Amino acid sequence: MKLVIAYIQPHKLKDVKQTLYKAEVHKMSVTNALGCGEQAGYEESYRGIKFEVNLLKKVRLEIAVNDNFLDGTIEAIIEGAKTGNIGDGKIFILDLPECIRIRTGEKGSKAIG
Amino acid sequence: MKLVIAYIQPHKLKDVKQTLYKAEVHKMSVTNALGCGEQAGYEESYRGIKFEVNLLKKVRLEIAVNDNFLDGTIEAIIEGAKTGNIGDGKIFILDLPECIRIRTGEKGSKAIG
Amino acid sequence: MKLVIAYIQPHKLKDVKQTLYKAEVHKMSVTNALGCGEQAGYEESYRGIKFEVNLLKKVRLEIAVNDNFLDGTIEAIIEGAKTGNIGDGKIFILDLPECIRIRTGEKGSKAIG
Amino acid sequence: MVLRKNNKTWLKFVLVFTALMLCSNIAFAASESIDIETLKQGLDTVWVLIAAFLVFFMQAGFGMVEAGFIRAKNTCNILTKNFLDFCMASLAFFLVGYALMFGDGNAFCGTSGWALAGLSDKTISGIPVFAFWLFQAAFCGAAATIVAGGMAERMKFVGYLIYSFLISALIYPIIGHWIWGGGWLSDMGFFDFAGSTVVHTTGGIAALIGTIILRPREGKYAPDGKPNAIPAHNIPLASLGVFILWFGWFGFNPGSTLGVNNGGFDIGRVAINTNLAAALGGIFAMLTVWKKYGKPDLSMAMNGALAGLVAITAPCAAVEPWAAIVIGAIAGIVVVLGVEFLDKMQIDDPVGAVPVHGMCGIWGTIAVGIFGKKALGLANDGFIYGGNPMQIGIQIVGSVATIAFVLVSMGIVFKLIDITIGLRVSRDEELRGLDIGEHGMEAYGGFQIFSTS
Amino acid sequence: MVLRKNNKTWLKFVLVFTALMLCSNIAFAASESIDIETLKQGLDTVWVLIAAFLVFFMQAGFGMVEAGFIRAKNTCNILTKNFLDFCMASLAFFLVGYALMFGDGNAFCGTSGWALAGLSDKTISGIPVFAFWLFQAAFCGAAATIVAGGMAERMKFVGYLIYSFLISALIYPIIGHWIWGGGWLSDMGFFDFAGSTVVHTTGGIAALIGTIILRPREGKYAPDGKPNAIPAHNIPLASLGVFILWFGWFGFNPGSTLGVNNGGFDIGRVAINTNLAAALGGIFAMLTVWKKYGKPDLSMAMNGALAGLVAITAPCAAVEPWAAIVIGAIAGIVVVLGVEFLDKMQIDDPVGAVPVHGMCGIWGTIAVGIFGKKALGLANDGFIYGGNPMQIGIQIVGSVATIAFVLVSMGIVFKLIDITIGLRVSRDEELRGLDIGEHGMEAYGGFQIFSTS
Amino acid sequence: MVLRKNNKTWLKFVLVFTALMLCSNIAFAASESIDIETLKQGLDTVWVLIAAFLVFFMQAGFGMVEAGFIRAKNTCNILTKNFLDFCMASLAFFLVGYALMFGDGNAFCGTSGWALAGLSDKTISGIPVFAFWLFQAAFCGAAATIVAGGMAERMKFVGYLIYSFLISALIYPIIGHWIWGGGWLSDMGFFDFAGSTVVHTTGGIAALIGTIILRPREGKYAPDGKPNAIPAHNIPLASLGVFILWFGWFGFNPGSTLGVNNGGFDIGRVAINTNLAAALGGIFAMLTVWKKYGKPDLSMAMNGALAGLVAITAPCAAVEPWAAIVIGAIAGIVVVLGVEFLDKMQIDDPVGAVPVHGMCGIWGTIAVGIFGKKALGLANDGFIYGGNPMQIGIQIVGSVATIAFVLVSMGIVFKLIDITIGLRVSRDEELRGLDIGEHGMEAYGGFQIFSTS
Ligand SMILES: Nc1ncnc2c1ncn2[C@@H]1O[C@H](COP(=O)(O)OP(=O)(O)O)[C@@H](O)[C@H]1O
Ligand SMILES: Nc1ncnc2c1ncn2[C@@H]1O[C@H](COP(=O)(O)OP(=O)(O)O)[C@@H](O)[C@H]1O
Ligand SMILES: Nc1ncnc2c1ncn2[C@@H]1O[C@H](COP(=O)(O)OP(=O)(O)O)[C@@H](O)[C@H]1O
Repeated sequence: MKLVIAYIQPHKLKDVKQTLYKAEVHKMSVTNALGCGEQAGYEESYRGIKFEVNLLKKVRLEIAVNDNFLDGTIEAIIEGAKTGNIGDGKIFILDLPECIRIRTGEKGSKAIG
Repeated sequence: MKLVIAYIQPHKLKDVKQTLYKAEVHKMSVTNALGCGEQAGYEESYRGIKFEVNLLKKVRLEIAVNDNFLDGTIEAIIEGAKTGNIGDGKIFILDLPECIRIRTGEKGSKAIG
Repeated sequence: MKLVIAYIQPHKLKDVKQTLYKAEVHKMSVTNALGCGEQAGYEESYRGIKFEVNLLKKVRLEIAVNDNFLDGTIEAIIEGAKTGNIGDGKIFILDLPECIRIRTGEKGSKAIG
Repeated sequence: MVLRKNNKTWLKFVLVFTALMLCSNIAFAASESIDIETLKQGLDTVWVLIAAFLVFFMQAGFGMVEAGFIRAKNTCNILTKNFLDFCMASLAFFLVGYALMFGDGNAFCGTSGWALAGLSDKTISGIPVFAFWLFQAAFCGAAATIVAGGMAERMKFVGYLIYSFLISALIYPIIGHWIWGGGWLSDMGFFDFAGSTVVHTTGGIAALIGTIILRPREGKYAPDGKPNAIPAHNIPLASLGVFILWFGWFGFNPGSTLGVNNGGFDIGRVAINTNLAAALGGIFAMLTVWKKYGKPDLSMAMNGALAGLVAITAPCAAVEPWAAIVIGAIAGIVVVLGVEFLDKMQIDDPVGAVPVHGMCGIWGTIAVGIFGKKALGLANDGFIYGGNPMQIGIQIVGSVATIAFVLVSMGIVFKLIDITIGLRVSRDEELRGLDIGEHGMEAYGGFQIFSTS
Repeated sequence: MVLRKNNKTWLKFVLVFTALMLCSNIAFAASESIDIETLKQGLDTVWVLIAAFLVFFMQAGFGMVEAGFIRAKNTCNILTKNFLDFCMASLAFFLVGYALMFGDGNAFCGTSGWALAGLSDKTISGIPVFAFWLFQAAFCGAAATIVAGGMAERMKFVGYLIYSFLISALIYPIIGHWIWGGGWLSDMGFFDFAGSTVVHTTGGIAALIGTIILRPREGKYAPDGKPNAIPAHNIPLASLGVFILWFGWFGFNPGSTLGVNNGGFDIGRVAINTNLAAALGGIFAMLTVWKKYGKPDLSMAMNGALAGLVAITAPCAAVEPWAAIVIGAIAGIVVVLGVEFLDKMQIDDPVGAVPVHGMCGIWGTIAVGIFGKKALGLANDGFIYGGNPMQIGIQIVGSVATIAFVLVSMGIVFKLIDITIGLRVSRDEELRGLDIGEHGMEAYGGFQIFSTS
Repeated sequence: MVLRKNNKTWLKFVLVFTALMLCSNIAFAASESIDIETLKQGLDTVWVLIAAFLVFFMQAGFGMVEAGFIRAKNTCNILTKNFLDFCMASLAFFLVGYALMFGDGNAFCGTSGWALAGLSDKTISGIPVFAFWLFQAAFCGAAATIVAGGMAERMKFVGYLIYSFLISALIYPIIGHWIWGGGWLSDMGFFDFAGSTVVHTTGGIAALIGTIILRPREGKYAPDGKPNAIPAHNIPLASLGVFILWFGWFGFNPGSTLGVNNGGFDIGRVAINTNLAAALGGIFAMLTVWKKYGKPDLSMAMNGALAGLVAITAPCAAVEPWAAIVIGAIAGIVVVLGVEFLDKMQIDDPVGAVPVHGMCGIWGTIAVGIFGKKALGLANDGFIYGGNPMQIGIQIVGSVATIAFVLVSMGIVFKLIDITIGLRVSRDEELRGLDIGEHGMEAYGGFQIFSTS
């Protein structure tokens, strides 16, 4: 099993959810994040003081998948999130040794989906 | 060492904290998350437009534990979070090769607790 | 590749960002978190009821780095975040088997930075 | 300068009259009286209407205080209740309430003037009925909305709509008739200048019986009875609400003079007393909570100011400023002890509606009997002026009668709603928040909010 | 007691006059008239100014409603627009607008009184020009700001500044002249007591043409035309805004009497009608949305109250309270259907400016012809009193003329802005939010907010 | 129609008098004078009280602006300060302040009327003392609360309570006595119609000395002196606050006529000038910040409107509208440069209290000497009318005297507080936020808020 972590542009969340559904990935967790990457920040100014904002708003997806779903999941995220512009985001993949469904106590592969 | 990630119902946080304390797990990190799982979403309607909300409010726990604490931690989470209903949540367990306490620079097992 | 997760005091974020820049680590993701650690909580009281707050505000950093950057990153975090007081925070290090840049599809080490 | 019509009329009159004078030597100096009379009435009407606008604006204050003091997940719900209860009150008080309250009738209730039909154009105090109605309707709305806060975070919306129609159409007007509409309490010499009893005791006691029937919020009391804190989600909103209420109270109390008589002396007295009681309520609630719990809790200080305002509402026209200071200060203490007492009794009143409006409404009503002055319009001098307990007695009778009537009538209303359509939402809905369950929307779209409590 | 100067003058007068009397036996009873006249004017001025303050305060209401109903990321932008359009309106209406609207001129516009120069001290209604100006300037600001909501979340700030100067300097005043400044519509017997047409139809139709030219927000309509919900980010703010607007409307409508005549009877009527229409608008919008979509949506109920207020604005002085109830209730239904209709037409109006101000402004204008009474100042009795369609006809002419003029003139203004400096921000700026792009700041520093929609 | 008591009195009088007339042929036409006199007084009182309510409401405006402009973690603290300073001011100004300010005494301060005891019922301007007190107490509260903003996010709560009692009881009233209470400055011909000096310079300079003594917030200035931005946490709240302040200023300035004389002409002038100066202040601050920093910063535009309001407060009754435009526009520029200047001096004033109230208070005071007109009540014509610098000189004397007195007296007060109980919270408490440290509660329970700055 793998744990996929993806950072995407916030307004792309809707698209990514749709491509994931098409890839039959229905479970995921979403959090708000601020990200610093290749994408240039922007300048704000408040009461006469300018300052660089380089922590940009991102959305963080966390998706646990069985190994056979991994490629589909990655492709779906890329399909939904990619525009070709800097700031599109990044995907990290971790090994996931164990997964447990709280309600039933089921473990492993069958607990994921 | 392991890193335990658990998604639970927000209103169960208090209970889970209590069962964790009983299992002598006192350290944890909590974030807000939105989750999409087996639990059905609900419909909202705004100004005459209905829409499905399927990202439900969840709480994400992140707990680093030494291996001998792992089982106790998992049991405690399940005890605190389980109601038997869909939406109770899920636990993911990752390997945690290293852990450092910033204040002292201590590493490994003794830095965790 | 490694995934570094660090919990630090919120007001130390600025310093840590600076020390990371000095260590040539420019990419990171930041989220808000509540943490329960060695640091004592504090008491709030609302309308005549006192209650202990032991989930303190923390900032969570997530930084994916190539192995040769790992030590520099950790040192930078410690340099920026350490005050010697309880509550300074903790660093967790996970293995990161894969990393993908959404924009280009690049994978592995060259996708990280 | 352009002459307006009525002036022209008057001009004609003067000419005719001057001619008459030349003949008869009778100086009919009253010639202008009609004009002054009308002008006076105009000023009275403007005054009462502006006061009515301010009292209306209190609705916003109630909404912001109630919303600010509860959790984010129930915010739309309380705001919808607060918004619609004023709408319902407007309708109910137009169709039925005004007639029951101010129509000619018996000692118990009025029986004429349904939908304002068949009333004379002016009220007894001399202002147009339409203007007077607006002032009174705003009062009625205030009484209705007090309950929303006490029963917040768990009461069904439909039930609330029904409740709010009934209290505005029937219960509030009947009590109002007793005290302000020529009913039995006013005959007795009961004095409630601007509504410590009529509005606040009514609303506060209705909230009390309602919240008892409804039972506490999920998680408010631990199995061993220890109360848990359920912190406010938006203190700035609540703070704004308190200022709006205080501001509106300058319409509530001073406006209850129903006119500008005596060169504004009465209004001035009411206004200064209102302000001093509020200020002292705030200070003493803060000091009390600081002493008892170690920190100056803003939510309590704000409740204290409201408590002072509620308490001074009955006596404001009949006491000296120093007495307003005392009345407000005591109200500030009462409200803190009241919140504590309710928690001990496991009566869950999220915003403090019962201590503020109920308890301090009673306190203010009785304070009339202690600090009031005959020279300022009371039937008897208050207790401290010569030790006559007569007025205290009368005030207690009025307060007790109101409490009893509200407990019984509202108890029946809430029980009936409970039995028929249900008073309380399901546990699941309560946990997720009434905004989603009852209204299918959220108050703060996009904001990340912990809904862990 | 200290005697004020004018009283002393009067005293002298009385002494002289009494002496005269003793000689000639001529009682010159008019001696005091000047005093009463001045007092009356003082009361009128105070009334109109207080009303002006209330109408000014509506600006805050508009700001909070508009800000509350959109997404957090565009909040600074709408608030800046709302804030500066009032500033611009103050300047433009001082320099140019007032002269066009109330200056002597022809049937189309006024042509004198630029920067208030060369006007007589008092207006026709007898109050000082400076006071009258403030009242009218606040109205002008209201008309201007309506548009901000309809074009929210995508319109450039510079373009908005230019627009707001032009509507306040030229377009609003010209329509105002037709109806209130002695222009061709007022000559026809067109009746718009407080501005359903002058203010609200103007603002609403300007918002309509603006939002059509601007096209919908990114993501509002799916490629297949299905609308997506873009939920409000701060319902308490919007709710507060609605209360402020309702409160301010008590200046808007009752203040349009421009004085305290007839002992305040007119004002009382206007006030009760205003309140009843608002309440019924709220109730019926809620019922309609509840029936159609299954939930009582607060945002719609609030729009409903505003709809009722807009609709009663024209007829408020000329109808009975029961008619106000009917007019408000219908407005509540109209606004819900209107929102639905616009979504069907893919016209993206984030806050409902067009249904509320445009559609219900028209409805209110026509309602005059249906429910108005000749005895209350109308040229003809309304349709239901004897079936005479005359007044309806006149009202339709006025409404259509206004709509046509606004569509054409504002269409040109927006198109010109579009061609020259651009009306709409870039897609990227829209996605990130106008607060950052246009103002380089955020509305809620530190708050974690999802900007996923 | 029911006759009210005073009318009956009058009726009797008329009958007697008519009888007299028939005998003696002496028309005593003054018979009605008392009535008009009383009515006039009633109108004056109502006007001043409504103005007082509006000025009171400014307290909410100050609270929202100050809270909105700082960080979320210190919100409860500033709101508690803002709330309690008005409560303290009410008490202090009742017990001591009013006597010092308006009691009979010497050129430096009043020495009679403690707790309003022993005063005649009416003030010199003819309205009841109680009403006049409320108006003045609201002013006193405004002066006190200005300081909260300048010293925000680091000043201890206990110290603030003490400060607010002292300024309301002693310092503000003494300056008030000099200028409004018959003291030495008013004897000199110093003109401050509604308080640019009395209220705003006092508050602004107190904030200046306070914030200097307190030193900047943790992290505000980098070691090299470069200022860091500490962005506002709730711009909608601040925006609402500005509107409330502007609204309340219509009580502040026009209400300072203390009566409705001259048919309302004076009030009208004050009102239009107030509005124009605010609008132009907003526009010019926006333009200035736009030009200097590239973006139209709403927080500065809002400060600009307040700056315009502060500046017009002294001259509003004595200048023409065009001058109000100039005064407001300059204030808008001054405030932006002032904010910049303070940052250069490393004086950390989180909300701009010093530039807005201090600098523009001074500017407005001097503007009287430039643009004022003798015909409108000034001792001398302003500089532009004939080049006489006399009034400018007098204005400068008054401004400098006030500044000096405040610097010294408030400097002592703050230093004493600092030495005894401490003026500033600990660094840890500041980092975590004063809400938790001082009040043990949070402003936005449940919301996820970054507290990284
Ligand atoms: N090495 C990293 N560690 C942690 N987060 C990262 C890393 N690189 C990128 N991110 C996250 O991904 C987001 C997008 O990165 P960005 O550099 O803009 O993408 P790209 O270079 O592919 O266009 C960043 O804002 C950040 O949140
Ligand atoms: N495969 C997954 N990947 C990431 N998060 C998941 C996954 N499955 C479940 N979750 C998280 O756990 C929460 C609870 O899941 P749910 O399906 O409701 O639990 P259950 O099926 O055990 O009743 C979800 O809302 C989501 O946040
Ligand atoms: N075992 C753990 N699991 C998860 N998070 C932890 C753990 N230990 C510490 N943390 C996080 O780190 C933060 C700082 O911990 P703390 O105990 O205060 O540090 P220290 O002991 O080094 O002074 C905590 O608030 C929590 O968010």
